[in-house]
Amino acid sequence: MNLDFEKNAPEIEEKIAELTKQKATDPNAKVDDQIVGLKKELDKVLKEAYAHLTPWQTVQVARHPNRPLLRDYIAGMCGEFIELHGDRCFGDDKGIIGGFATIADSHVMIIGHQKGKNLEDNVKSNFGMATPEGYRKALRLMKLAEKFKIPIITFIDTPGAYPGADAEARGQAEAIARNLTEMSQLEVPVIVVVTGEGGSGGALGIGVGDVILMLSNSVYSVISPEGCASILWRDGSKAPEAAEALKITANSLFKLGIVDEIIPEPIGGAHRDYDGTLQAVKQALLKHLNILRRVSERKLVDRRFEKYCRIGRFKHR
Amino acid sequence: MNLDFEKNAPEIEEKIAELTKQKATDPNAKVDDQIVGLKKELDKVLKEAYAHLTPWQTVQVARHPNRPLLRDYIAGMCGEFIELHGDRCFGDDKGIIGGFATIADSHVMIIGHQKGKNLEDNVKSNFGMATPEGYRKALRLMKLAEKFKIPIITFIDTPGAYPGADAEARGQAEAIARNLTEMSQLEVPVIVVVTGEGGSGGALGIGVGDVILMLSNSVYSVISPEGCASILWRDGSKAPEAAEALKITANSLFKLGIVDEIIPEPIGGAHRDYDGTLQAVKQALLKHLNILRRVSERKLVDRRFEKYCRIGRFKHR
Amino acid sequence: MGWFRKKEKPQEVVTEKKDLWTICPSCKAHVYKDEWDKNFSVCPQCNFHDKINWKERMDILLDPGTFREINDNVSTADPLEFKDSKGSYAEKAEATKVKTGMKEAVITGRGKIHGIRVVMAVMDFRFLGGSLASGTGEKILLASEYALRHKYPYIVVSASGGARMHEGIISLMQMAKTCAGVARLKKMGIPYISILTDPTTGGVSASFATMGDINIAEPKALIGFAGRRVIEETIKQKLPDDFQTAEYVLDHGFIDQIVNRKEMKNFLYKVLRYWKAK
Amino acid sequence: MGWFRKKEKPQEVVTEKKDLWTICPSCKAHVYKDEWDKNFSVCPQCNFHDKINWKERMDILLDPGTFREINDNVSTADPLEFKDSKGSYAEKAEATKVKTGMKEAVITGRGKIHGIRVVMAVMDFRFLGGSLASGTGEKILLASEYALRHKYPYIVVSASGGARMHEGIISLMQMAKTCAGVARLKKMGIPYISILTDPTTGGVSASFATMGDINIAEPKALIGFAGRRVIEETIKQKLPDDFQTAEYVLDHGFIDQIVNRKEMKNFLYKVLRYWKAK
Ligand SMILES: [Zn+2]
Ligand SMILES: [Zn+2]
Repeated sequence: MNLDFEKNAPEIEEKIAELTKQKATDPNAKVDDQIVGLKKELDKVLKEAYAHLTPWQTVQVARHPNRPLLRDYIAGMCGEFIELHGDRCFGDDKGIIGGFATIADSHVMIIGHQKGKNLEDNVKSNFGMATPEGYRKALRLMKLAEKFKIPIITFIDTPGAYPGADAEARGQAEAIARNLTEMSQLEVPVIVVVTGEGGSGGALGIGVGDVILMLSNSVYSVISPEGCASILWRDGSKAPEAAEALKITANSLFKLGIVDEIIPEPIGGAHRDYDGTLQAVKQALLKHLNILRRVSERKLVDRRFEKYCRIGRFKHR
Repeated sequence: MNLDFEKNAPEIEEKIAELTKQKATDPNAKVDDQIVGLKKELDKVLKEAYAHLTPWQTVQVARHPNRPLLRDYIAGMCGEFIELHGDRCFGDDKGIIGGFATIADSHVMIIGHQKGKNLEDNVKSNFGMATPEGYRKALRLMKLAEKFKIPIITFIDTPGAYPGADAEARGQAEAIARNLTEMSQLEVPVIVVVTGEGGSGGALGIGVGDVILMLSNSVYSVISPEGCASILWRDGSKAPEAAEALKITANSLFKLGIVDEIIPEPIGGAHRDYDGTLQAVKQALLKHLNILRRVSERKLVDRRFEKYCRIGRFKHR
Repeated sequence: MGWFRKKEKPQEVVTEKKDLWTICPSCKAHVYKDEWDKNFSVCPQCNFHDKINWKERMDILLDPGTFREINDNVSTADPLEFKDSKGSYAEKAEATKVKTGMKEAVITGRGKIHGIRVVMAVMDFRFLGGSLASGTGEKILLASEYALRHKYPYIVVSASGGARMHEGIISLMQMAKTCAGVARLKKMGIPYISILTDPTTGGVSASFATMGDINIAEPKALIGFAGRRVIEETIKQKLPDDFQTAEYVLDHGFIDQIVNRKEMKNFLYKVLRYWKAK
Repeated sequence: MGWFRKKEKPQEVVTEKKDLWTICPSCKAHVYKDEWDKNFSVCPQCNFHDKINWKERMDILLDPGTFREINDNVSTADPLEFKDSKGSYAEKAEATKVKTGMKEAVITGRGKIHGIRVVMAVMDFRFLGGSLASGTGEKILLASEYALRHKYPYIVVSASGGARMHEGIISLMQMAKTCAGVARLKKMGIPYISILTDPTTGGVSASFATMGDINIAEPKALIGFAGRRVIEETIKQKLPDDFQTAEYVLDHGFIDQIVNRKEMKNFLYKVLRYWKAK
């Protein structure tokens, strides 16, 4: 997928790839200087392109099909991952996965949305739109983490909760509400990372935590820009305007006090540099795990409650 | 349904009904003495017939289609009944019903199996065989009772948990197991009354309590006599033998220490005298409510645990 | 039944003095306005439950003269300085305030139900579709905290299309905030009863409205998470008429009972008497 | 791999000295007995997991020499003095004891998994189909209480057709009794891991076996409540082949993972290291 604001970056990348290939077949090819030059140029182009993304452009980056997904983070960040399945009630959603994991020396429970890399996976996981079973599995694993006294890390990347008739029948609303209610009382640290799309209630359903982190090109919104535009502008094509108005970028949300820390992505976005992205997320998580580890259970719950109390509390006459 | 061991009782009842009708149309009919005489005879016949029921005959009485069902008990015993629906997860089973109820001055939560009086109701309630949703609704209501700090009374009358493919898919085993686990820790009194058929795990799934009461002609068994006969005798028609061997009557179970009190049914069985039966159950419940009311929450749970620990604890070398 | 004020009932605009009839939106029956009002805006022909405003709801549920509003200073905020094609949210909110006489989409306070003290929050659909936003969430939370402090049962009557887009993420977070309040009631054993009226959807159904110890719905109320059109687009199929009705939701296990409006107060009273934990 | 004793492996009756092959019951492959044994009675061709006895299970899961049995005095009881057409339960139980060298269908004790102390209960299908009865229930409960006292994780390996009819209601009540033990572990934060092997059905699936903090199953294990024939009679339909397999149950949300026998010990070790509550 090409992003138009990236200007000639894809062409430069192509050229670099070509020269690198040439070098590989003919080690004597005199292309090193050219490659170095092109890389410098690419950096410059990308830096400029990403320095002033509009919110709508950010949405495109956040939804980029090559953006790292939860299983990429796990593979790159975690020493081990023991996936745990099922909601103990109806099924095992593929749109939310979870399990025990180690990050450096820390034992944690990782839970998050899982989009697919290809159509087949996307069909299985409903394009990362979770069903009630997904939210109920998530809650079960959180309760397990609480019993085992290990921190919980949730990864948010979803267009929203799955809007299917069966999901409604089995209580999509109840499942999300239950999570919001129970997560507020969890007696272990909960760190939330928004890595791509933070789609409304479907995101928040695993997103109540002590610390909310956000990748610099991710978004988080009460409604998709398209949805908002079609309701308030009566014109879905006004999504860029809606994206602007809704203040859905990491910077805006940081200013609004919703996000506690922005994790900067490598030059050119997370989809260009998995390793750089994963390392940045890993370091941020380790930092906050270390801080939260020292807070007592009681204080964690109290502080989390106060944190959410403050959101939308304004002075009135 | 005629029970052969009742001998000529149905004929006498018919005659009494006839004479009573005659009297109603012709107030001067000289039938009073005859009616009194017949009633005496009926009492004698029934007393004899029910004095020495075999276990298999008791099974027939326990399954009698005219036996009072949970809604009969509620209508006759309770000042009010506020039915509460749903498992908050998948559905609302009609095979287990429940809600707030008053018995005399006591506020309680009543939960129990509900067979149907006719085919239509029986189809709705699977002939009193509950689905996972039924057990999950039951548990939800028990937790509500615990929050409201009111005693729980469960009524058992089921051939067993519903053995359908869908019930398996949605975790019949898990639902029952969850109830056994959670009921052992409920911090309010739990009184269990077996009013008809106590069918295996489907009965026990709402049957863990502080006091277990049993109507004198009800049964309670690990497996149906037919099922046991077809496995161990390799012949379903040996159900009478199996019923005998399984020790499933109230008397046997009292001797085994499983049942704490037997509630005697009126002469000729519960299906002959609803009011007498309901009053007997009501008085027994009020008595035990009154006793359990004085026990602290902690002690209730401890005692309940010890009660179940003792079952099947025998001296070994 | 002197608790009505006509000006608070926009669906019955009196155009002329002789306009004495209400036409039921459901069965099209012509009903004397007076009869309609006396019947709590419920159609006597088909039991259609019309939307009512917060004042009417309080009057129906609470003992006369017992309602005391709390946190009436909380008003809309405009954290995003939101503007759409039709103008600014601030202006829209202001106009709504003038029209409704309310400062936010919910009114909270304490009162009595046949003598039992309760804390009530009543959403009003007239105020921007009863949408959940900073002020709404704040009041619903503050009321639950009030209930917690005083150990009074908490009753919320929902009527909402969901989160208010104009306050963006702040609106979304009110779902978590209100649920955090509910969690504290649960933990401390304070009853929380949720009454779902037409409509209770989106972010409100996915937060406090479905979390009652007891969930009650009015007949035929629309209750669901996603909108019908979105679902139909997703599954490429027409949905049945009863989809997302209170009756449907009851059948799927999420509602304890459907209660007629005129029986609601007694139902609440009866249920609250079972709470012995105080 | 010297932990086998042939006499404890009835499915491999050695009829002649030269009978060196095991025929896989699933894929009919001929496998050298030695290879079969070294592979933990798992078919190297099709991954069929054969039933194994308690000793084999303990040897697979526990560090060598660490197992210490507890409550080995608990034996079958005959509270009903049960007799059927084929004779008395007492005689049947006695014969089973002689045949298996066990006193009940479960063996309990403590041991270590790569150094981590645990309490184990292992059911043995050879003993009256691994049925749950007074002695089984008592040992499973006592082991959970032992785990509770010592704050050791509790691991139960199920292999059972369900409750034992011959002890009637006493057997049924063991479901409640064992679950009461599980509830106390939950309350005190002690991990409880349930391993479901072929078969885990009836009263065992409907009690402790499905209540693990983590439920693990062996591949293809039969797991369910009601019997296939009963269900087919109820719904008047043939059930699909995979019905009530571990894979089916995983898909329906009741199992955390299906783990191969040879990886089970490491899996347990890895999982137990996440328990920080001690
Ligand atoms: Zn009408
Ligand atoms: Zn094989």
